[in-house]
Amino acid sequence: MTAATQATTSTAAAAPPAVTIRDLTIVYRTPAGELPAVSGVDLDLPPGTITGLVGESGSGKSTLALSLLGAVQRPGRIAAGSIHVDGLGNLVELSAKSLQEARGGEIGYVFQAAQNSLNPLKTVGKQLLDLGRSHGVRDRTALVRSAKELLAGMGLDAARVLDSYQHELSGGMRQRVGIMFALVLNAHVLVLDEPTTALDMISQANVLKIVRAVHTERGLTTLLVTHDIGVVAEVAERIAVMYGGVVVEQGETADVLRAPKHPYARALINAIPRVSGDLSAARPLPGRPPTLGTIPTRGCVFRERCAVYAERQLPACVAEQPPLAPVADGSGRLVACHAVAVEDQQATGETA
Amino acid sequence: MRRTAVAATALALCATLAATSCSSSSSSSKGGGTFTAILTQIDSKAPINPYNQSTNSFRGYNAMMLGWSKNTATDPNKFYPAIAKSWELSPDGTKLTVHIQPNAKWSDGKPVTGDDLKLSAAVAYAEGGSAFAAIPGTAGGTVDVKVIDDKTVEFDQNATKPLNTWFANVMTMYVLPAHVWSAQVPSDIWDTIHTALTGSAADAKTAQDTITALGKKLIGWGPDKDVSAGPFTLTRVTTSEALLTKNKNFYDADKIAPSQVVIKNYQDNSTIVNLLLKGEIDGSVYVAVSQSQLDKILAVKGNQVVSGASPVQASLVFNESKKPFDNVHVRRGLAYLIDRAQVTKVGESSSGKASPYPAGLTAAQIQGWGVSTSGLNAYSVDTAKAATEFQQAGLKQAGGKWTLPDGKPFTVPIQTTSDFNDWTSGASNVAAQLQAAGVDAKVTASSDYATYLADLAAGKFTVSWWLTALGPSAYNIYQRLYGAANGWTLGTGGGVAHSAAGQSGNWMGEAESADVSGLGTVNPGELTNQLSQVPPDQQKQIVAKLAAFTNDQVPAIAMWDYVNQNFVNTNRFTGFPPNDADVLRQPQGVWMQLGYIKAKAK
Amino acid sequence: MVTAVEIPTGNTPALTPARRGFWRNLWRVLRRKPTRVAGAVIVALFVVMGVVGPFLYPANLPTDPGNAYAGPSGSHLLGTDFQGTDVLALLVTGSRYVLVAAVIAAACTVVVGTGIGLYAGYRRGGPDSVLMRITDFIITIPGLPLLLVLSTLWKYSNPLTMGLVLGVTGWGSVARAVRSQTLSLRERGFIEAARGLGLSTAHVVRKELLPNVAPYVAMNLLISVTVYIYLEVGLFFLGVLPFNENNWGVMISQAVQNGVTQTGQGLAYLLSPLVAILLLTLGIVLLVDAMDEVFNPRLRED
Amino acid sequence: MRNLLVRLAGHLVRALVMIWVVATFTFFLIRLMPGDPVAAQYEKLVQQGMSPDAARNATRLTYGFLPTGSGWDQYVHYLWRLLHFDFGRSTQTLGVNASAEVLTGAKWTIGLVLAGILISFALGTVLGVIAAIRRSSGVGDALTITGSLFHAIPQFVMALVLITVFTVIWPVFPTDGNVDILVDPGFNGPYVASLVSHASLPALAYALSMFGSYLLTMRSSVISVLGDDFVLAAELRGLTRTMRLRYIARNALLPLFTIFALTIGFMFGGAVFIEKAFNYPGMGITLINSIGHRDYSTMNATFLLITAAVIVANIVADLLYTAIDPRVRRGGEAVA
Repeated sequence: MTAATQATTSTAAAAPPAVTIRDLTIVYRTPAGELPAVSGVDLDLPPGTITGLVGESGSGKSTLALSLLGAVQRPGRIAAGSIHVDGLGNLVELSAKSLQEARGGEIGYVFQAAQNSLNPLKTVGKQLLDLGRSHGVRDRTALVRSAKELLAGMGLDAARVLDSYQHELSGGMRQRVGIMFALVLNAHVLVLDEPTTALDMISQANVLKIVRAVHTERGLTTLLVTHDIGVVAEVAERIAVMYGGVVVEQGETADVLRAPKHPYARALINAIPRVSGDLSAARPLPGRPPTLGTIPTRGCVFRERCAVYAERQLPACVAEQPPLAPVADGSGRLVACHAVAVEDQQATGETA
Repeated sequence: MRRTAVAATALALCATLAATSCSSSSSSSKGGGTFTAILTQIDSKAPINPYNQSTNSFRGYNAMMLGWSKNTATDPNKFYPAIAKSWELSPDGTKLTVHIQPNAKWSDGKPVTGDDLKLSAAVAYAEGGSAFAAIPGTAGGTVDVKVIDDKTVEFDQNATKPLNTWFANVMTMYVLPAHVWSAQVPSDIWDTIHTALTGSAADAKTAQDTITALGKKLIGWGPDKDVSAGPFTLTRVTTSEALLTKNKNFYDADKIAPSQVVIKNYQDNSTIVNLLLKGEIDGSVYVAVSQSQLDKILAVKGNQVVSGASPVQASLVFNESKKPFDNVHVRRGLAYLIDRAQVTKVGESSSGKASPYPAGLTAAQIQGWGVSTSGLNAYSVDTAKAATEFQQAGLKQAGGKWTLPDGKPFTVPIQTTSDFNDWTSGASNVAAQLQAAGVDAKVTASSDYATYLADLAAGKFTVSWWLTALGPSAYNIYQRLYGAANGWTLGTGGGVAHSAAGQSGNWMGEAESADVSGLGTVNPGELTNQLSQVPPDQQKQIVAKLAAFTNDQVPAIAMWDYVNQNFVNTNRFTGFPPNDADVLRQPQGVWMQLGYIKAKAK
Repeated sequence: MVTAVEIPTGNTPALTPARRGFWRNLWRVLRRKPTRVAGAVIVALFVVMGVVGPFLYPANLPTDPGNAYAGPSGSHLLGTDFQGTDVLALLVTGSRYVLVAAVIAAACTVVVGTGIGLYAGYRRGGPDSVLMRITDFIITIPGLPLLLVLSTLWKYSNPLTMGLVLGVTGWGSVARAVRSQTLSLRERGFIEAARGLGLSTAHVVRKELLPNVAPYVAMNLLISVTVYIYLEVGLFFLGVLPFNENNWGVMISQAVQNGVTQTGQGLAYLLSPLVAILLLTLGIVLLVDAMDEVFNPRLRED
Repeated sequence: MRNLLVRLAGHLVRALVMIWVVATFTFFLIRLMPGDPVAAQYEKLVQQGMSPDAARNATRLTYGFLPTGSGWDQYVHYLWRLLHFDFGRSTQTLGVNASAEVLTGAKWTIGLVLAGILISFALGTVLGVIAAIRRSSGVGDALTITGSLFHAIPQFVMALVLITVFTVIWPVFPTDGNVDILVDPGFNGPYVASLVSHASLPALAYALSMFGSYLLTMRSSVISVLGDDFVLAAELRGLTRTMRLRYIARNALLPLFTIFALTIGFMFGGAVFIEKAFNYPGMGITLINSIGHRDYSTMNATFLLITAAVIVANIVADLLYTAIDPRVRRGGEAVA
């Protein structure tokens, strides 16, 4: 298993934009008051990289992905923070009109449950034209041509696909159509939400290959949201692990996968049975992932399932959520864990 | 009112369509002479054929008879002239000579002739005119029709079995245009009729079958375009209205004021009442309304009631095959308990009058036949007398409740039908009154009239409503109580035979005869049958006897006499007949022919 | 090669929330809006009226023959009818027939419809197609005209027969809906899974299928009650039903036939049963609204 | 296209079987009815003042139009005639074809029902969309409750209310019938205006009693479509609001076709109430009259026609559904 991560910055296209998320908090209105789904998240998508965002369902990763398009669905709303995209500015402050233009324009989104992302009553071609009309594209022939190029590039019979309805396409084909829709208007930021879920192995591999290819060709900044660490390992240069609405660890994919620091990241990665390894070595994570209502409001969000806490019972874990801080090894990795911070201090203390 | 309503809603459309066409049509209908009437049934699918019960041939308007019956209580043979200007009946009553109106013309300009009458008689044989039965030896049947000249026709009755009703039955024959109908009737029809009446048994049978088949074919037929000898011709008909236009060729056209007549369908009581409340009806047939409706209707400008006696009475009849209702004391006791005035007030307040005596006759008939009321019991409410009667029947009173001799509760189910509101309301009032008097009465209703009649015929009732005193002829009146429904059927020899309760259509189940003090043993069925055969003075005696018998035996408790209540409106027309005029029992088309109804001076 | 690993997800289908704590849920949802509480109270009042009402007037109804078509007054709170009977008394005593017949009809519809739908959907194949053809027949044959004919055949002497006849003609759509729901549960593997575990048919039907169609059935029961009240009263209004006891339909029919709509006299007599029916409907509609939210969280407000 | 034809053929076979079943059922049911058409006619005539003799004569011919022979013979004969579209002769309008009797009424009923459906469909779907989109606001609540209430108000009550308001209190509409007899028939302004003004109230009664169910169905359908992924996908692709609403509306309308067919059946059945209340001479009135007169042929014909209308409505709805939904129209075979 290799992480193919040549971060080749495309020279042909304009420089890929950087995306900077700062202190982002997204809350949902519930009968029990407003509850945070994402709280105080800082995340950088360096230009031209593929960043993998992993976590269990309910970790807030999909909400975070939607916020990149300014499309958090009601009853949720962005309560605080900023999302800065080069060339667009702070998304949180954009007008509805500019947001609508940015979606599908500068920022492409490939949908989670890919199989249902198309209007079942219209052909792909018709929906393409709708897309063009919504974005004020004058030159329809050019639009269709670039769509066909994209589709052909992904190994599809472009003319036939454009004349098809959703139910006539297989899962893998639909996902490629989804990618076409995300990129046909020359988006530079691509958000992929669970792009491979519910696909068979071969389709998964194909889709990932395509993702990597278009990312490179078109010079994109890509965020790949998934619960599947294997997928991240395959395509992403960077990885961010989310739990309970906060990013708990962030860094180079290879580093994190080799030596996860945060107890949750560790548990997550240990839960993967290795192809070559011993099955019994794979240990599932105990307990249930938190939901909106059960995220601890004070202290570390992971505390209740944390093996380290269970062992060491640090008072800080109960008192406050640890900040996402650089670890001492200088790898640029960020981890949000009191225990790690203590170890680091001890380590620096020892070396000092 | 209604015209303005239509115009108001039409306004918006007119503005966009053509203003001229709108105004022209409303002026055409104004004209001054549209008379709006109500008839019981209009059916746009029906043929213009007076013999069909759903017909677009309306008596007195575009359907004419030889004469118009005055429907007098005692003499059914009194007629006003119609197509027949005059007539002579031979002293033995078997030969009738009819003289056609000299000016009578069909609406297409052809004169009405003797041939028209002859063909009309032939159609009557096929379709079932009362005096025209193609069966040999029928009592009161016509045996021949002779055209004496263009305007004179002679009718002959079966001289061996003459009936006093024959004359009236011939006079009520519909007159049809021969030049329209003859294509539908075989040219040898009269040969067939004669064969049917006088031929050998086998030939007669064949001839009768031919005539029956012809009748079946003719009944659904009618000309496409109306040809009428009456004051109006049919212009068009919708499912709820018919439009008739004045026939300029009518022999008395001068008397006819309206230039057109709109006849509304009496489909539904509330619709009619609505129209009356809007003052849109110039002349109605009998309409049943509640007292509050009546008050409202009469408050509308121009609305008036013209009323006369009607030979119809609503009675509660007993199923005497059920115990204890076979006991005359029970029936009398119940009669003493019911306040008929109150029942009438609840059931038929405006167009009913409480019957003064339960005697099978309406108040008007009692008067008309000269029945002495001194001998009649009015059965005024009297709980003491009721108790005496009940006790005589062996009923017992316990805790205010009457029970049967064996101690079981004495229950009186009163059968009614949801179809008739007056009966239903009346029945619930009777039940309430009886309950108050300690008799366990309740109302049960059949879903519709057809079911009701079937329930009655099957004896599935105890006490039920029944129309009695249906005149005008005396035979008809008592035939309702002592006819087939009570077991008396006409035998072959002209006499009657009585069959037991539950057999041969006997659902009232009365005994064949009863002893009545002062009258002796009376067989009411036989007496009734005699009424059709004897001359008027003898009829009077029989009627008196039957009235006394009925009053004593109480096979039915008469609740109310219907009042023939015609609503008229004097805003557009005047000159309506006075109250109690005999013409009230004919449609308004006949009123006009007889010189009533004049356009109001503007 | 990518090794697909599913993080254990707590993704449960939104199918089963009704199974636990239905009453608690209902109460919670009811409390959310005062209108819903009002609905429940209205329905409860009518139930009490139907049960207790007739006992309040054991003997003859108070009647005042000289005072027909009276308006509301101290002595007659809702006025009097065409023969001076107290309308309130008529209304109260007449409630039982209407309510009992409608409830029986609704129960009949729901029981027959659910039974047939479940069985057809569960068994599939031959029994399914036979039952569905019968269902089609029931749905296709025009209900009201059928009732019109039946009304001449039957003696609707008591609410039981009335209810049964109404119910027998109306179960078609419930059966069809329950069947398709059963089929879709099948598709989701519910049944196969349960049978794979060696559970008996009865168990599968009772524990797996029934609870899942229960919400639909329960709401249908309530809605059917209103539908049948109307049908019943409508038949009386048309005047095609024979009647043996006083009920709301007879009141309306008599009021209309006595010309209340034209004269306006005795309006209270006509309006009382109409308003009673509308009020009951409103109550049921509000209650169904609440049940809808309990059963279909998707419709739940944010 | 082939798909469509196969579907149509299947429908037709099933429709024929259903019509046979209903024909058989009604044939025997109707013969179980108590009451004898002649007796009913006779008593009605007598009640109208005809003398018993005349009434007896007048009803004599009716016997000639009553079926004879054993029940089985009658049934076979009846089916044989049905094959030739011969519904027998009416005994109510003696000697006239029952089919003519029924078709005359049907023409008016169909007009009303269509008008009612169009109005209620337009009103119901538009309000349903609003109720769905505003479902968490007072407007949405009010619309939903109104829809449920109107859905629940029976047709005859609606008719009574409309009659009282618009013909008694504020008399702007005619009360009865289908057209003013005094207006010359034909395609001219006054005649059309008269038709419209007569049909307005009954059509409104249909519409008001029907739009509730369209509203409620549309509302839940829209809510369900709003939760569909493609709606969010469309938003995330930056489709304009109008475009998205169009997507939603078209998808949400699909389930309405099913209830559309049911509605038509319901309306034909309910014609009895509305036509009776407005005295509008449609099939409902024909049916009531034929039952009252025990006019077996007409009753049978009416039943069959209503059934056929329901079946045809179902077929049309299904075909429309097929035409609109590509998943049905173009089968499920994938491209590659």
